[in-house]
Amino acid sequence: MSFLQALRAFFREAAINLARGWKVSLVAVLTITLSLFVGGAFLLVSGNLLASVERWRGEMRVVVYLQPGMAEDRVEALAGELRRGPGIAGVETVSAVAARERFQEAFPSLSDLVEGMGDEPLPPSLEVTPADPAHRPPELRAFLDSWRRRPEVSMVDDDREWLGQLENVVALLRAVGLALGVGLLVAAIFTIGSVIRLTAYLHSDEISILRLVGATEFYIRGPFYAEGFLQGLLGGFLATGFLWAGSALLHAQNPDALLTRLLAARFLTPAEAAALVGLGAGAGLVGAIASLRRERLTVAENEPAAE
Amino acid sequence: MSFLQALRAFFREAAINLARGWKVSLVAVLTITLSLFVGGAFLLVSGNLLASVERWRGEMRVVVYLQPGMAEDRVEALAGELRRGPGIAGVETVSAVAARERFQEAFPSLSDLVEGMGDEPLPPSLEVTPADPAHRPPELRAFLDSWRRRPEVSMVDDDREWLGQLENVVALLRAVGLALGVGLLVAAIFTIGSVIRLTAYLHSDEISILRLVGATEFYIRGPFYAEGFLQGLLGGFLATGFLWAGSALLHAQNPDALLTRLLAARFLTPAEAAALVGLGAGAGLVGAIASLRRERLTVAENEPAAE
Amino acid sequence: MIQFFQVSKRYPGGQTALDRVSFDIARGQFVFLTGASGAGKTSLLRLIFREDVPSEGQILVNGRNVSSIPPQKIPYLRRTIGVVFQDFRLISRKTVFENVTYLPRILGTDLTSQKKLAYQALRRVGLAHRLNAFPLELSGGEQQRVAIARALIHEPEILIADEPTGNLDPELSWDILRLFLEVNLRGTTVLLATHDREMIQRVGRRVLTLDAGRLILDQELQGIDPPRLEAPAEALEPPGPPVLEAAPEAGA
Amino acid sequence: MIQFFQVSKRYPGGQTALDRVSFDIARGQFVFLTGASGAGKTSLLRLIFREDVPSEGQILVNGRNVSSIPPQKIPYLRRTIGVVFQDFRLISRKTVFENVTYLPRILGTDLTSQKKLAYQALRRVGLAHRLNAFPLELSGGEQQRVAIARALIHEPEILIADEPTGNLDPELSWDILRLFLEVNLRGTTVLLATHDREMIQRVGRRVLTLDAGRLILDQELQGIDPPRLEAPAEALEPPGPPVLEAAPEAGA
Ligand SMILES: Nc1ncnc2c1ncn2[C@@H]1O[C@H](COP(=O)(O)OP(=O)(O)OP(=O)(O)O)[C@@H](O)[C@H]1O
Ligand SMILES: Nc1ncnc2c1ncn2[C@@H]1O[C@H](COP(=O)(O)OP(=O)(O)OP(=O)(O)O)[C@@H](O)[C@H]1O
Ligand SMILES: [Mg+2]
Ligand SMILES: [Mg+2]
Repeated sequence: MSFLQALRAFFREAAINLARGWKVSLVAVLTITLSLFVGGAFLLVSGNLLASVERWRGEMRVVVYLQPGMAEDRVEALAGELRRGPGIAGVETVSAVAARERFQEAFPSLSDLVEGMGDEPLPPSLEVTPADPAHRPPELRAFLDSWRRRPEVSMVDDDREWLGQLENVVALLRAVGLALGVGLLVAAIFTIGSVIRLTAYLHSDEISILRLVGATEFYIRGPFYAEGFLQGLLGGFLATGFLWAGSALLHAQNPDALLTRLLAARFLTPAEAAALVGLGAGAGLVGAIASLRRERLTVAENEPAAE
Repeated sequence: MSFLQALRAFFREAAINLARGWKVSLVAVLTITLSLFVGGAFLLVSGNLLASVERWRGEMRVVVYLQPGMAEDRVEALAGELRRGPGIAGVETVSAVAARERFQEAFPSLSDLVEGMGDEPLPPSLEVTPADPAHRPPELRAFLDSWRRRPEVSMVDDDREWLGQLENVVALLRAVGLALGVGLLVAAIFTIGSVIRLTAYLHSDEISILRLVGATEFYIRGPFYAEGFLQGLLGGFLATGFLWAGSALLHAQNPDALLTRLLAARFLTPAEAAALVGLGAGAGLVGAIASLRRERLTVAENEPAAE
Repeated sequence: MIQFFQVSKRYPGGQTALDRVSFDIARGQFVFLTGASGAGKTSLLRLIFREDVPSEGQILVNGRNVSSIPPQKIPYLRRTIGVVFQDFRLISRKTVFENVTYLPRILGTDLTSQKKLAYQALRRVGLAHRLNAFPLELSGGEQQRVAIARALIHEPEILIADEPTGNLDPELSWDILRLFLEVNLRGTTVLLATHDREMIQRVGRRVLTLDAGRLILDQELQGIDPPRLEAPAEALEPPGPPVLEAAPEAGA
Repeated sequence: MIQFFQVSKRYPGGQTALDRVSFDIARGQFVFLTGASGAGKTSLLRLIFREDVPSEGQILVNGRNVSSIPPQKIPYLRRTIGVVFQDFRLISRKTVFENVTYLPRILGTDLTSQKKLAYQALRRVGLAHRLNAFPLELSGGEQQRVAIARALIHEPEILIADEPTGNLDPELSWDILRLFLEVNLRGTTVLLATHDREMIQRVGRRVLTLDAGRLILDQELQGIDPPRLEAPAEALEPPGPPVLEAAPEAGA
């Protein structure tokens, strides 16, 4: 029998077994679905978050807060001085009034407090856009540090610091997701293995006859490997489908919400989706192979015990 | 055979089946463990949150913010006036200086801003403790509303409003947890049912002999019911154990963290733990009963098909 | 004890296994049931302990109509009938001891009594020393004898044996037959399906012969009297060169 | 073709099934294997197609030492041997057609050829009309004939049949025997375990007799020559009142 013929026969046999024992197979398929779904969801969310971080990195600025009550022209002069610094692409001035308005927008409950005071309570500031948002060349850092020490400056705030922290959070998220996904995947492999071993047990009479009639190991194991592969494949498809549905739901419910933008801006690329499905199929195959080590099938042949 | 004798025989038989087919049973047990764990965790967390809410309710205050720059004695006079209002247990004054210090503590990054200004930027306030923290009698509400309109007052802030929102969040959490737990429980019942049906299938030859030799339905089904019960019971114990371990871990890692105080202040009471275990056992029994409706066993007796 | 009134059995596949069969077996009788492969012997026996129901006709066992008996009464009917199945139906996961003691276990007999009963039953078929073996560790004939021991563990009111000596050598067959005759002497009604004409001839007794589902002969044989079953003519001829044509279509 | 050199087989449980058995079966021979229940017939046959390995001694099949054959070669050995198992080993989930066509399927035969082969093999045992039935829908004798058809589907080099007529009536047994003789005439070496002394007497040929694992007799019978097997003395006596003592311990 040719290899291709055999493969076709294996998959037909496996499909029949799956259809007959679908209730047990369902458990295995759903376990692998869950594991890939969780893994995929974390991947997707952290991927989207990372993309946001990347986007923000482009918008990242250094803010130089000046002393409150500083005159407009002095502010402009300082801005001009800053603009000439090394590695700086641009500088924008934010007046004290603009600062107060921003503050009131950010903390509406404290709005009244700031309003009631006579002077503008918040200082004007200068927003510096570095030429290369991702990196701070040493000259720029030294330059900013020198500004930190100037009396006109109350504080220099560098976005990069909290963005670094956000990146840490995303990395953590990704690690947790990966760990969870891998843990669940192992559970899924185990479950698929159980189901395959069970199918083999239920078919031990037939396996025994096949052996006695002269079937090769390859021929005997083929259908079981195919069954594991199919279960994993199905789980991969389901997981991808659920991910897609979840993402679509988020978009449909509140297309403009921060959450949607953060978590679901982008769905898996076809290549990533294919990798997920492939991972499922591979896991199924591994489960099948692991569950049918040589001893197992031999035991099933002669012995009454192993259940 | 007496009923008790029969019960003992059933459980012995079930224990043997579980031990022999532990790999398949494990899947069922872990499913029910997961469902009870998730349900129990949500219950525990929301219970602890509710307890916190209850505690905060006792500490809940109404804060009356006055105009900035108001003189100390005027503030004291207003406090005295407030104290005489209906349903008010006590009033504490917070000076402008104290308010600034609190603000600086809460927003350290904005600390410099508030510091640099000449006047105290934040207003003094009066913290009102209602006599009954849980309820606002109408007189008190009317009284507070009248204060809202006074010129000396810039804002009246009532904790109760956000606490109400927190309560909504907790209720939502509890609902989500319950839904998830119930959903998973149904899945667990389904899985246990599958495993039982499978065991029945693997034993169909024996069931058939038992029937032909004159065993009653009760005698034939007993071991399977016992098996479902045992699987559920085991799942319940495991779930309770994992919950306890999770809670203990949180306590051990950071005993004073807000998270620990919020989520794990209190573990399940013995009665609640027993209920969780009982729920598991009940679910197992239901799964077993559902999977062995009359038709099923009869089919297994004569027919080759059902797998 | 066992009465068949115009009983027919047709299977869903369209096979007619029994065709208007009527007979009456009195309590304490010893009856052989014979006929070609596929004649309907097993189908007939299965109706008696209600493993199956007839398509037509009535069956009375011990005065009870077994096809109209309520389901919850079936177990109690079956407990009075010992059955040796043609395919043994031993459970390969269970030891010989566990296999023969199903009925005592159901009845709640304690372990000591179970062991005594099992030992006695197995001794009668010459297998007391294999109490703890598993069926797959036994030879075909030994498995058959375990099946016989299971049917005899409680002296049943009716003993139904379907080809109980198909895997036994002539000496053992004869021993088993003696065992059945002995059980019969103590009051058990015995109905025994067999292809072994020699055995029927030697024992005599009543013989029911089925052919393609119809009861074609109901005779009473006397001890070693020459049986009146048609002897296969060619069976007495020398084998000579084997005939090269295929076997004729037999059965249904 | 099949050579045994001082072969012993002891099972883990301590049962000695074969005890220093030696014989040599030439290509094309037709050999009966007989002996009491538990004498070791099935154990001997299982060694030939390596379902089991001997505890001691060497076995050559077709010049190959079957106990030292590498595992991946075993399937190719087995494909040349047709086996009728004592317990049939039909798969109840599969139809008769599927049950008999395992070997062609393994060999990758297309469906049309499979159908042709199955039809031919089943026609030879008189069951061509039950191609689509499931084993549990067949009588005991019909199942046995399906097992025979499976062993014969590709004309094997060696045919091993373990009690192939235990569930068949004398006429059918004779037909099946004729079938085996016919297959033998076309070159297949046949080794047939049976309890049926009448059959052995009629056919003659070579007879190996086992007793408690030892080969006690290796004779060549001629056609209808009177067999020299010890006939059971009491078997010829009238049955009389059944003896009330238990059957003697037989087997091992
Ligand atoms: N469950 C079934 N479904 C369909 N047909 C069946 C079923 N059981 C038996 N038959 C058919 O009914 C007929 C009688 O079968 P039965 O088993 O009663 O024969 P038998 O006399 O016991 O034969 P044997 O001596 O070979 O055991 C046969 O043709 C058989 O194929
Ligand atoms: N797997 C096994 N484990 C232990 N003992 C076994 C095993 N198989 C067979 N035996 C024992 O070995 C002896 C020979 O068995 P075998 O099956 O070869 O006998 P047989 O001649 O085929 O008998 P029968 O005519 O009853 O089929 C018997 O006593 C049997 O109990
Ligand atoms: Mg029959
Ligand atoms: Mg044998």
